[in-house]
Amino acid sequence: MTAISDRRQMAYVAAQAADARVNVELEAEGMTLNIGPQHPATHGTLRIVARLDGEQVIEAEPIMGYMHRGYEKLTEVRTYPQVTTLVNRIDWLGSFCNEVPFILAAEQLMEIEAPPRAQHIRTILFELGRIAHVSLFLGDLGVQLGAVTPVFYAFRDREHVLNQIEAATGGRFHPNFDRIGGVKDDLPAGWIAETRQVLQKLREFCDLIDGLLFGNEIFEARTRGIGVIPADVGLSYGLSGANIRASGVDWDLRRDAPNGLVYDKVDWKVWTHPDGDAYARSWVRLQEVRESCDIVEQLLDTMPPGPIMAKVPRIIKVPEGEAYVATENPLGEMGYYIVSKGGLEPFRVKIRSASFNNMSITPWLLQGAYVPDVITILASLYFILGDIDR
Amino acid sequence: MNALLAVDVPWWGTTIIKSIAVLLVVLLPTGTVVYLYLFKMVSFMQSRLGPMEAGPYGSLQLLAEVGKNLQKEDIFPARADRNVFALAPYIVLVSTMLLAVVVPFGPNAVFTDLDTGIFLALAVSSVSVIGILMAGWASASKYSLLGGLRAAGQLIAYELPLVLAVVGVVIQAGTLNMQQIVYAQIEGEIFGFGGLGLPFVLTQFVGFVIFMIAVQAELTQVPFDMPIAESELVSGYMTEYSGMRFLMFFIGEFATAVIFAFLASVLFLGGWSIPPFVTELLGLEIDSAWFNVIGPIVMLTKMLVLTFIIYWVRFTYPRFREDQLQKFAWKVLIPISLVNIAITGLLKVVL
Amino acid sequence: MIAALSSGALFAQSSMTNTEEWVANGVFYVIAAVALFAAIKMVTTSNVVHAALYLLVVLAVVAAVYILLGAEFAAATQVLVYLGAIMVLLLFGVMLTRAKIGHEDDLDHEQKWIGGLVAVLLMAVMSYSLVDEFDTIELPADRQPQRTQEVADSIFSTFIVPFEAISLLLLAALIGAVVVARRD
Amino acid sequence: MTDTTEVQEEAQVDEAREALLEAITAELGDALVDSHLQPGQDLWIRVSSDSFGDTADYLRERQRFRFFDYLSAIDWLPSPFGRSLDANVDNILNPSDAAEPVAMEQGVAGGETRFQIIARVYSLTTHLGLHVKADVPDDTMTVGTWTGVYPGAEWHERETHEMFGINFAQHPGLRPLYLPGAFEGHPLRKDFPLLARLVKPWPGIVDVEPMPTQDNPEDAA
Amino acid sequence: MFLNQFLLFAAALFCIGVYGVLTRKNGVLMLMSIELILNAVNINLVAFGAYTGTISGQVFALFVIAVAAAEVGVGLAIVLLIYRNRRSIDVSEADLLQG
Amino acid sequence: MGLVESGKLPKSLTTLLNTSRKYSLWVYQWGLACCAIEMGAAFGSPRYDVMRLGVIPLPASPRQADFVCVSGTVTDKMAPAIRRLYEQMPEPKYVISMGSCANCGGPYWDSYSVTKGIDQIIPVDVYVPGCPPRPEALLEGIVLLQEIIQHEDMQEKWNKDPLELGA
Repeated sequence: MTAISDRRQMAYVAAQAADARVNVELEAEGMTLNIGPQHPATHGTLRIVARLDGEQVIEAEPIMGYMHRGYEKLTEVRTYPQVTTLVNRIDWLGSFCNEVPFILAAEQLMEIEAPPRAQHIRTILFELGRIAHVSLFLGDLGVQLGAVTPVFYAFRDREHVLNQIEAATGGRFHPNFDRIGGVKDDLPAGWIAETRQVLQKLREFCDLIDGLLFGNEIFEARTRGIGVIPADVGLSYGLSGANIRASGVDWDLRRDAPNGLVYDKVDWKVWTHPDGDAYARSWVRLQEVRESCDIVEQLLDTMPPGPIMAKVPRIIKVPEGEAYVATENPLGEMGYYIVSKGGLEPFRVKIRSASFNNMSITPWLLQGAYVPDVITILASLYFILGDIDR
Repeated sequence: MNALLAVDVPWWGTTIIKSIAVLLVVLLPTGTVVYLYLFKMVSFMQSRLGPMEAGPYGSLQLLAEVGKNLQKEDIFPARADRNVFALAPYIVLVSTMLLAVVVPFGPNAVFTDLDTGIFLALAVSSVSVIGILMAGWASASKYSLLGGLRAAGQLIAYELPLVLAVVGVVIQAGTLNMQQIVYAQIEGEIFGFGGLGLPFVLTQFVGFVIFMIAVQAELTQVPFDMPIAESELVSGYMTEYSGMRFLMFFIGEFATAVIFAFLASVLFLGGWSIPPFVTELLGLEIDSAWFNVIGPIVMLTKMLVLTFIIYWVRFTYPRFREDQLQKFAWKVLIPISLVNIAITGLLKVVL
Repeated sequence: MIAALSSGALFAQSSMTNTEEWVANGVFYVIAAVALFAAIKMVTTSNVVHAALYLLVVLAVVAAVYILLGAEFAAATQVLVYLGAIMVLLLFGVMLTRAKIGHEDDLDHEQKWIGGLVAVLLMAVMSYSLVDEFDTIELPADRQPQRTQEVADSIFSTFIVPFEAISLLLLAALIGAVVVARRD
Repeated sequence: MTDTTEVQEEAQVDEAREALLEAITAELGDALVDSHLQPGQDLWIRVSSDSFGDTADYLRERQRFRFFDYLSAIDWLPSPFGRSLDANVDNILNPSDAAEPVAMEQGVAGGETRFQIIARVYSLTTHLGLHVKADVPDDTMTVGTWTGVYPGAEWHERETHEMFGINFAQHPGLRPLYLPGAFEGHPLRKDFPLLARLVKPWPGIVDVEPMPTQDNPEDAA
Repeated sequence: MFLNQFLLFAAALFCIGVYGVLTRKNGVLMLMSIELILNAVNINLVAFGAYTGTISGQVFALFVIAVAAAEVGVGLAIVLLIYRNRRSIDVSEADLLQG
Repeated sequence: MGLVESGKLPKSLTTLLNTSRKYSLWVYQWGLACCAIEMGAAFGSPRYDVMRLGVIPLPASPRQADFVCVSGTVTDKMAPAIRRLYEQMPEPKYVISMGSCANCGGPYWDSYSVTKGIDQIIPVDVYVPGCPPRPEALLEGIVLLQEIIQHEDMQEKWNKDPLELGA
């Protein structure tokens, strides 16, 4: 690219060549095992340096930043609509879900409310995003525990959902569909009926996974009682989403703070599990996928007619102020704290991503775990690297 | 062998023929199993197609693998112990091939008719652990070492149920000779009905199940694949291997599955024989030379059925944790197989 | 090691003809040379794992020698117990105690020559007496491989008492090893 | 949501938040410098720099704010590089070339210093969130740590330290979290330049691009 | 085949084993040298068994193998214990009676 | 292997060897960001099923890989690790750079922590554009790579100068 960044790059590569050898060199007392940065278990690029005694972890430290792309800085030099493109890629699996809280926060500052139909579409896409997101987790969980087949089913059935998202938004992966004041387009013809069929397939997928994994004794033996998080500890680490609900905390932002989304018009249930172990976390997620299917189904039934955009100026300037809006994303609470100075671009955006908090418990959680359990625990906490590092 | 060829070959001739035959007996079914199960069956189970481009339906995929690996750079890690590192895959592969020496494929289609047949086979099968330990240690990598140690611990643990499961068969057949075990199954009777012979899977079902479980563990496959647990140890003791040496481990792994399936079909499924009533229908004698042709085919079929089960399990189950795996061997499999032996012995004396 | 095993397997036939006898002799000298070389390397090498691997070669050759001598069952036992169990255990132990790759210096005592002297003297005495006593004695040419059944019969009849004693010993050793190696 | 329900909800929430603010005002005393209440949305309080660390303990133990949300900081310095469509200052390569400096202006709940810590806690019993702000003294750049009360704050404080250069007294280990060891500077400070931008003006400055069919000579160049 | 070729081979292995036991001070290496000696003895037993045409030689070799297994088990346990307590498997250092 | 290095291979054999390499591509999946999921879809999803083409997504270790698919944002912190991974792979090895971020930095072109293109660190054979590219795009990239391999001159590949970077 440019000359400066080129040279900077080269100098950096040279200087860090030694650091890359860290795999072997981090010898302290006992054995040090370095998992990552690129390791099949870490969903990308997390590195965990664990000091071992035999196969037991004495001390584990996650080393992050391999996916740090400087989001909070970049948002300061982009206009609001451009930021939407960017934030899609924070938690890359639940792409649409990333847009929503940002748009909602901006709407709050501009004191605009999206029309009911737009809210409905938002909520449906939000939940479809969750289904696609979490169903991949269910497959991936199998891979981490050694069962390769579930992940293929997950990829297979996830495609159906992605198809629907693509049909509605034009983007299979990063829709960039949410607008301040509404959504970009209306739903295409026949979409609702197709989505119903897809939901049926997804329910079958949930049953499949339920039988294949959760009904397996080895799976239970590997996950029951592993990585137990007491509710109080989890809360003080800021765990959210299914991770904290699996510890028995009945708290879901969809129900408790439905700002701008229409969950209050749907009859649904917040799933919790008292155990707080890896099994509970996985189980809660499985139930949530099922619940999401129900939510979408009901929303499809009650889809109101009407416009999909509120009146918004063509060039968006957000009035001065500060706002924080969080939604219940697939990974947990995701919020944006926007400071606006009345310009075209945010003055400061603090991105409160779920995985960052969810992972901050790992040093505490991994102490005394066995190496194979480390994998189970990491898998069950379910993080996306982009969501940690931003 | 000589009878099959109906020519009088000198002893060195037989030796050469036998050596080539061993290679064929190991490699051809292994190739079949890799293609059929690793590439195709699993793909179908995961609703995919598997390799399709190399040859019709991807049937030449394995040749492509070999051709490619021949060209690959042979990497030695900088701090590795080069000689040991280089030697390890050979030990694994050749010890596997030695196993095939005692397997009978027909009344005369045997390599060596050893008195201690199955005993020697079990003995040799334990040698491959050494290759794995060598690989793990010599790679100078923590993943490899951990993988090697885990593999060794596991193989030691599961060697025991493996041997004990065989003991039941040996007691019932009254011999260690593999050929005699086959004949014992042909001549056996089920409550006076000799039409099916007596495959020992009927009387030694517990032993059969234990044997197959132990085989799964000996192969270090899911649910017992801690040594090469991909999500933890990258690929265990194989992590640092590339090119041909890796291919040797790769083939060795599948060859072991094939050989153990051969052993299991000899021990439990009547080996190369077909049910005696079918033999009668065909108008054949059990010792007829025809069985030197039918036998291998029968063995291949039985082997394919057994390996199918092995790979079915492999691609469906999650894996055990190391301690659960050890517990399972010591607290479940070994006691059960000991009880099985005791009951078999008791019945043998009583009946 | 593998070669030794396979050569053993090759000659595990029924009684030998003259040519086979001759070949067997040749094979013996080759593998014996290999074994001696490996044994010497084993006691001189400066790497523990290498030593274990050299010992492995020796043990495999010994198994092959058993087969040459018609003791098939002993050979199989040798492979099962020594190669499959003892050596794996040793290697396991060696690797658990973090054997280094490369050379280690302090594996030997200072005064190696005493050991060498003792060994050479012993060898001299023994070979003198052996040559003196068994110089031209050949093994019976018509010897048959010893049947496994005979081994079993004699273990469970003639040698039943030592057999029981051995099993008690193994049990005691098992318990002893567990007691010694326990962490608490 | 219809308008009527919203008004009702706002009214309810307001009461709860006001009660909370009253309680906090009464109990924190001098430590509470300022506060801001946005009806129906959120409550901000600003505490003095010295009492920031102790506030965590108070909020968790006395006010039952069990859930730790996040902790970060804001740099109130107007960007020397400025970027705004109408300002047309996007191509400023050197801070000294910048237009006349804009006065620093703090956001809700006020402020006196350039850097301000912002943290959020949440109560699961009342379902209310609370933003806590605190000024960071310009000279020492140090505030108290929250790690003792909310262990989850550890990573957030490390991040803040790395991004803004703010220190947290008695933090167990303020190592860099994201950036490689050789990295210099604190990226989220407003005066941290984005090198790539300095070298090459942003191509996306024109928000509405002409369609490819339109023959635009400027585009071709 | 001559009986002596086996006996001399065994004798040579025996002497090498003796050398090993005398010169090595690493615990595991000593164990290995002892294995060498035991194997030499076994060859003798089997060779004489083949010479006399009786089964006893082989049977005694089997007994020796069993004893060797026991010996290695206990020996290795001791070595590991030494290693755990002293972080070294140098037997010349383990000359104190108390741990 | 010696023959290949010396380059004295008959034409037909070269074709054969190239073909075998072409159809046996073990891929190391260096999945980094959004693209990793699309790569996973290409490799794992039955709809795309990259195994059809002879690409085996098995190896967990770079030592057994023939090509690496770098998909996603490469940060400066990650760059040395990628370089190291590339060095660990045995020759002949190939690189597919998937997605805008790996190609040139993508939407993070102005970020302070993102490497603008992995071709600054390792040589790239095929670039797959998109943010993220659809799995089909990756499949086409793989087919292109297979074409490259089919027409490759092994002598040239073996005798070329070693990669020099940072000079």
